[in-house]
Amino acid sequence: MKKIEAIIRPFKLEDVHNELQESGFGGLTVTEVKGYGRQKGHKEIYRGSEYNIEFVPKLKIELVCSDELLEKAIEIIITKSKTGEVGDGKIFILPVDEAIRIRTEESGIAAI
Amino acid sequence: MKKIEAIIRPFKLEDVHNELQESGFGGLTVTEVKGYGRQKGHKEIYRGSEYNIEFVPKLKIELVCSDELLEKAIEIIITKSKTGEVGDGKIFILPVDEAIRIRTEESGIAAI
Amino acid sequence: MKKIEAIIRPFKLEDVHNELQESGFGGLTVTEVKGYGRQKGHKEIYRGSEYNIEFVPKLKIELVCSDELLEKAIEIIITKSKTGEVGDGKIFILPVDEAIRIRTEESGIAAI
Amino acid sequence: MDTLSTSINVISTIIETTGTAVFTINNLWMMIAAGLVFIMHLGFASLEAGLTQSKNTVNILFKNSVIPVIGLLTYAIVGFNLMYPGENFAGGIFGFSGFGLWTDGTGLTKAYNPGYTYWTDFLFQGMFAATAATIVSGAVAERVKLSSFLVFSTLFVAIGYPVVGMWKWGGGFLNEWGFYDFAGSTIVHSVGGWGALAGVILLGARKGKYVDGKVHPIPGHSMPLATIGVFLLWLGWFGFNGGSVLSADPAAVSLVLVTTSLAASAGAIGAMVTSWGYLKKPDISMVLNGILAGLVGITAGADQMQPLSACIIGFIAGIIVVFSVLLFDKIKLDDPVGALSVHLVCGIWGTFAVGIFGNLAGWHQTLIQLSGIAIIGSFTFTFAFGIWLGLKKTTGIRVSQEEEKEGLDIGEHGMSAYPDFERISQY
Amino acid sequence: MDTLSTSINVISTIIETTGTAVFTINNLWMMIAAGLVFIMHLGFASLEAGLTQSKNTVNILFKNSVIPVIGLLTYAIVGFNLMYPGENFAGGIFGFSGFGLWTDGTGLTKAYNPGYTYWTDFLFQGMFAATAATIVSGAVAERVKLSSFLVFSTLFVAIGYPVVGMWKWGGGFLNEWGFYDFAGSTIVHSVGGWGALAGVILLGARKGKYVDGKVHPIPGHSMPLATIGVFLLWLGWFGFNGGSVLSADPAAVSLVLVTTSLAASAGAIGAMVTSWGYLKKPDISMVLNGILAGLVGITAGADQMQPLSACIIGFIAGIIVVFSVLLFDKIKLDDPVGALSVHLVCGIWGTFAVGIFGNLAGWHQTLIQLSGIAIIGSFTFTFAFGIWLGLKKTTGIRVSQEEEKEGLDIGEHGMSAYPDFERISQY
Amino acid sequence: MDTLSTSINVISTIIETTGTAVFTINNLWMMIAAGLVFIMHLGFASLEAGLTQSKNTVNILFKNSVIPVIGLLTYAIVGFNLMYPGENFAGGIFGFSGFGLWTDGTGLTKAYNPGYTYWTDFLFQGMFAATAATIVSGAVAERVKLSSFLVFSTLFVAIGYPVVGMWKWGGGFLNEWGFYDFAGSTIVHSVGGWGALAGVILLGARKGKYVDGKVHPIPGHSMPLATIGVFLLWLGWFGFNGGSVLSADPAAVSLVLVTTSLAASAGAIGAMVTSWGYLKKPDISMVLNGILAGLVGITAGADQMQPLSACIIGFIAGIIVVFSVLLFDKIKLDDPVGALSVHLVCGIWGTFAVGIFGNLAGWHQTLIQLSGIAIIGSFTFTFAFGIWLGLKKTTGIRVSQEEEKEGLDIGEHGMSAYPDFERISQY
Ligand SMILES: Nc1ncnc2c1ncn2[C@@H]1O[C@H](COP(=O)(O)OP(=O)(O)O)[C@@H](O)[C@H]1O
Ligand SMILES: Nc1ncnc2c1ncn2[C@@H]1O[C@H](COP(=O)(O)OP(=O)(O)O)[C@@H](O)[C@H]1O
Ligand SMILES: Nc1ncnc2c1ncn2[C@@H]1O[C@H](COP(=O)(O)OP(=O)(O)O)[C@@H](O)[C@H]1O
Repeated sequence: MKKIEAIIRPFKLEDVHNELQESGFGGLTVTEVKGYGRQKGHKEIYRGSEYNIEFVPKLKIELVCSDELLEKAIEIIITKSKTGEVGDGKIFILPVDEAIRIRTEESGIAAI
Repeated sequence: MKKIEAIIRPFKLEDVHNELQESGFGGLTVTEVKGYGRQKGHKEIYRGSEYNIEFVPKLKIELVCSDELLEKAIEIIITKSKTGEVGDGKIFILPVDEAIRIRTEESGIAAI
Repeated sequence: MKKIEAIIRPFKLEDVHNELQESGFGGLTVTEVKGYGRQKGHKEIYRGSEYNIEFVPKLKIELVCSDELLEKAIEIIITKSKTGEVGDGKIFILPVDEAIRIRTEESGIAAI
Repeated sequence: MDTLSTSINVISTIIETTGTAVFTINNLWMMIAAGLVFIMHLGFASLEAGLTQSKNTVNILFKNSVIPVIGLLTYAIVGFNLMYPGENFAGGIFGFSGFGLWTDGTGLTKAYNPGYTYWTDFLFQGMFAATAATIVSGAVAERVKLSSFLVFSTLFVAIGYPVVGMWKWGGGFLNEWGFYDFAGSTIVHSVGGWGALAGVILLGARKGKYVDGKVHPIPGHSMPLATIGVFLLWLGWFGFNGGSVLSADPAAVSLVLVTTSLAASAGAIGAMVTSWGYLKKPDISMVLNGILAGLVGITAGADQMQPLSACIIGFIAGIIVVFSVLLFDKIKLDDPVGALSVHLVCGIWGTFAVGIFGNLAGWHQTLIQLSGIAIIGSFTFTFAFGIWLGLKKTTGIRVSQEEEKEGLDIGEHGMSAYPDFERISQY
Repeated sequence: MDTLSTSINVISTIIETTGTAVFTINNLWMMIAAGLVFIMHLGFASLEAGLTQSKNTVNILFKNSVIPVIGLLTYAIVGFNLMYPGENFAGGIFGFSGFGLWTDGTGLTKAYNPGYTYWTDFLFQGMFAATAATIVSGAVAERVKLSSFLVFSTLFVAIGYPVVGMWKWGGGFLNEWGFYDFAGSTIVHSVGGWGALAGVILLGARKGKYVDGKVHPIPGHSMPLATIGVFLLWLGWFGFNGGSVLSADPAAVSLVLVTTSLAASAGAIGAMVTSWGYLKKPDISMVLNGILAGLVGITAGADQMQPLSACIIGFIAGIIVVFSVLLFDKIKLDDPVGALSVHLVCGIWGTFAVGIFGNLAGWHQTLIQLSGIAIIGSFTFTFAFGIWLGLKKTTGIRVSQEEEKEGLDIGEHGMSAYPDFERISQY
Repeated sequence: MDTLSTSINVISTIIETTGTAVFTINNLWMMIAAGLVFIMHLGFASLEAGLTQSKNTVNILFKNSVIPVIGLLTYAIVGFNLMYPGENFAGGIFGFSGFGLWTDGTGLTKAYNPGYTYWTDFLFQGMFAATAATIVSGAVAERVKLSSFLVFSTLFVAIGYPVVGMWKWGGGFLNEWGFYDFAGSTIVHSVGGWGALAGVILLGARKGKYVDGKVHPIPGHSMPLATIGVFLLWLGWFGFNGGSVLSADPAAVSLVLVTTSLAASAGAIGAMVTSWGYLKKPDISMVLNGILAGLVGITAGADQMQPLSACIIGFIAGIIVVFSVLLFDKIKLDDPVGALSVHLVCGIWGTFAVGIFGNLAGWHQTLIQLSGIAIIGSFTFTFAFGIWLGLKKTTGIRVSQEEEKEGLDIGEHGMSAYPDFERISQY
């Protein structure tokens, strides 16, 4: 099992999520994060003084899936969240030792 | 060392946290997340039009512990956060290479 | 590749971030979290009754980097976020299988 | 003779005009006072929303928007005529002079009343009426079923309040006895408080408030909203008390405004000193309640007090309100906004204080005051308890546990008060 | 003879003083009314901010702070003299009596007007003027370019509104025809509504509002702000309608305040019943709009109605507003705050209602009312459409898609309304 | 003889009644003006809370709730009698007529004053008094120790303000010299500003505001709150300036309201143009400050100006306020809400402007104005500096660094203003 952590642009969530859902990925978890990278933040001005908001709002999608489905999930995320502009974000793949569904205590692939 | 990532219902945090604490788990980190899964969100209505809030508020608990204590932690989380209804959440176990306590620069088990 | 997850005090972010940036770490992701540990929360009082806010606001920094740069990143984070008081936080190192830049679909070290 | 008749004509015109001028001023003040009492509804809405959780905000705002509206409409239909049934019912306990509003020219001049027209009278009294129901809304917040609350409020404001009001202000038996309640410490505030008490008892506490015998505070979600509410209430009280003079009489109104403001100020200090000293921290929610406590406390005798008495009454009210909040929590009567302490307890205190301070002070008056408090309390509590109980047995008065947890905004209204903001899950 | 002359002297002094007293009261009420209309601008600011997204809040507040300011200044420079050009232009369609404000002693006594001084007149009318432009601001919110909006508003309030106002209130041709619009259902509210309609058509809907033929609601970010706004508007309407009596006449003003408040109440109930019954949930934003609908609806005939008619007019307005909101969404005219439904549609309804309810009811009046509605509508819509179109062709009227997504606060102002709070990304 | 004596009786009754009518109107306006000035305290509370961080909101609200309360009470005990010690002290620099409030029948008729009763007088003046202390509260926000601030405010409002006020309004030496300050550009606003300046100097800047010689803005947490505050202040100024006529005189009051509103409008435009042109973005906080700048600027001469002069004074004030904010930042005097720029600087500007615009303009007057500004400034600054210094040396005036970082809400009050919302850690 693998865990996909994808940092994407917030407004892309809907597309990514819909496509994942249609392709049978039944669950995911989303977190509001702030990112720093090549995409620069913006300037704000307050009472005559400028300052930088260096961090850009992003969403982190966490999706645990079986090794077989990994490629497909990655492909969907890339296709649906790419704009081609700096700041599209990253996908990180992490190994997962185990997954458990709290409700049923099932574990492994059955849990996700 | 392992990292437990548990997605649970927000109002279960208190129980889980208390029990973990009493059983000697001295630290954890909590994040507000939104989840999508079998549990459906709710409908809202605004000015005559309905729309779906597809994501459900959840909390993510992150807990790093030694391999020996893993079972116990998992058991506590399951016991204390289960309601038996859809939406109870998941537990994911991830391998951890290293842990460091910033204050003391201790590492390994001593750090957690 | 490794993923560093560092739980730090919120007001230390600026220092850590600046130093990382100057040392050539081009990206990172930050999340608002709440932590429980040895550092105790504070008491609040409302209409005559006291209660504990047990969780302390912290920030989680996520930084994926190559194995070679890992030491350096850790050192920077420790140096810049240490105060020596309880509550400075932890650094966890997790293995990463793969990283992909959505915009270019590059993967591996090139992606980060 | 010719000059004489001319001059008589001229003089009577002048007298007429002068009279009109005074009448116009009086009426103007009473209309403004009605507007000020209206603004109290926004004050209540803000205060109650601020002192409750953000998941119940739409619900609170909804109730507080709909109550003045129901209050005005039912007052137009029955309330006004129940409360002021006319001289035929003087000294009585119940009267009614028919449905609806109507007047001919007689209602529009000083013949009707030297202070206001029929319309102004209705408007001022109608704005008052709804405040009693609004007081209930805060105490039962965060768990009461919307539809049942609306039924309760409608009956309470359409029947309960005007019937009690008639006993004193409508010329009923308490008035004949000499019971004194200038602007409604008892008739408005305690009446609201008794209605609230009945509701709180029958509803039970919010889930999670009292766990294992310990009070577990549920903090209000916005102190700015609460503060805005209290300032607007204070402002509105200028009309509530000042308008109760029923004319723009300079001496009377200005004294009333001074006693009102000083009592509010002393109430704030009383609550501040008590919460800082006894609870160790200067709690803003207590200071805000202290201001209201002072205002409610002075309301019964605002025109009978000198500044110093007003300060004492207010200061004591400010101390009372803090201990009262603690006490209600001790006996597990869960009142999210402190309405019982502010309106019921300080309403009683203020009415009682008329017997011990000011122009009317004396044993005899004190006894009458206590009788009035007791009679009105018993009736109103019974009346309200009856309605709440009837509703509990039929449609139910409390939302499901599920809904309470998720919030009444989603449950009752299917919407959220702050959809753009990340909220902290209750932990 | 000596006594006689003395007594004549005395008497004339008395008459003088009495007259002054009445004049002073009238003028006092009109100044207070001006203050109440002023407070409507805060009402609009709060309501519009509350019903839009938090990423556009600075922008909304900015517009609503600057509009009354521009309104007052342009009204001082040209508007007042365009709208009230004097008797020379009676029955006409356009008049102008020169730039700026100026008066000598004649403007300061009851010789100018028994109800107010020249200065009071300007202030009351000036506060009115800006409301028309404020109505537009809500409808075009969340996508309009700030600079273009300010240009539009300036022209609209400096020229459009006073020209139309002159037709009726300035003694122009509609006045001669017998068109009746007491306080501006048409002249203020519909005028604002037509200006908004032109803008909404030319701007197009907010991105994401109508996707694949489905309405995708974009909820407002703060229900407390919206509620505060509506209560303040209701309060302000005491001055808007009550001040339109143009004196403190007790009978007339108090009737107007009663009809105004009852219509607002009935509007709330109408909208509540409709949204609860038809849409299945009691929607607070609809109830708030219902209150405003009732207020706008009664405005044209507030002095001509009895309480019952006022209730009916308000109740119908409350029903209309709900269906109107649904209808505008169906035809994809995107109005974030419901300004078209409240001000345009209910403004028309209220003006029309003068022909069917109250003292003036009758076929003849109905026809005149409809003519007035049509003439003013055609002119204002054309005028506004022309300006918006001119701006669209030159400087553009809509912000970039990028900016709309990120929010106008950052885009236009480089700042954020709530920098301390974590906001939820739109998903 | 019989008719004559009758008619004399009749006539004197009439004169009496007419006089009473005028007195009643005047007094009514003054009471309303007191209510409007009261509402300014809510305006200050909202504005100051909106322009500071959410971690200090309870603290700001607490201070702004307690200050008017302390102001009223101390004014009742000593302030009123210090400021208006009576004719014995005419032309003097200090007077006192004893503790507390008291009057017999003479204080309740036009014999006391043609414009108001003794009670109204106290209430209006008392509401004024507290504003000076409120001005300080914004400037020292986010770092001042609560208890020390309360001590300072009490002394400042109980002694500092009334002593200065006596010099002019109490008939003291500045009044004899011919110093003109209609409603308090200097006596209220600059006095508050000087008190603030002393505090700001002794407190030092908030941590993180000036780093390595660069200004690091600390944005206010809620622009809607700030906007609500400014609108309420503008409304309140109707009473602040309008009430300073001390009667309802139609000509004088209506002129004052017009000059006040136009100056506010021109101030907004001045600040908008400056911030848009010079700082490149239309900054709402500057426009809001511009409105206040215009209001403060016109306050000294509101009754002496024609509309055009009022606009010029306001416009210049709007420009001044923007540059003044930049300047104070340059010299590292950290004023979170811009109180120094608005109240101190524009208060001086407005007082000075009386010498160059309007009825009193002239060299002689200009010199007197400057003297007044200088004398009052020196005294107030010294007085305030003394108190702040005394407190600094004893109890301390600044919270710990730790507490400043975490916020004064938790530190001083043990509670949070927005417990339900996820807040962004400062980065
Ligand atoms: N090394 C990294 N570790 C963790 N997150 C990163 C890293 N680099 C970038 N990110 C995240 O990815 C986001 C997008 O990166 P950025 O460099 O702006 O654009 P792009 O991915 O298109 O090159 C950042 O805002 C940040 O949240
Ligand atoms: N594959 C997944 N990857 C990451 N998170 C998931 C995944 N599936 C479910 N979740 C999280 O677990 C939560 C609960 O899942 P759900 O399917 O609703 O209920 P249950 O776990 O009881 O079957 C979701 O809201 C989501 O946050
Ligand atoms: N076992 C753990 N797993 C995950 N996070 C932890 C763990 N222990 C501590 N933390 C996080 O680290 C933060 C700091 O820990 P704490 O024990 O308070 O101080 P210190 O690290 O200085 O000993 C906590 O607030 C929590 O967020």
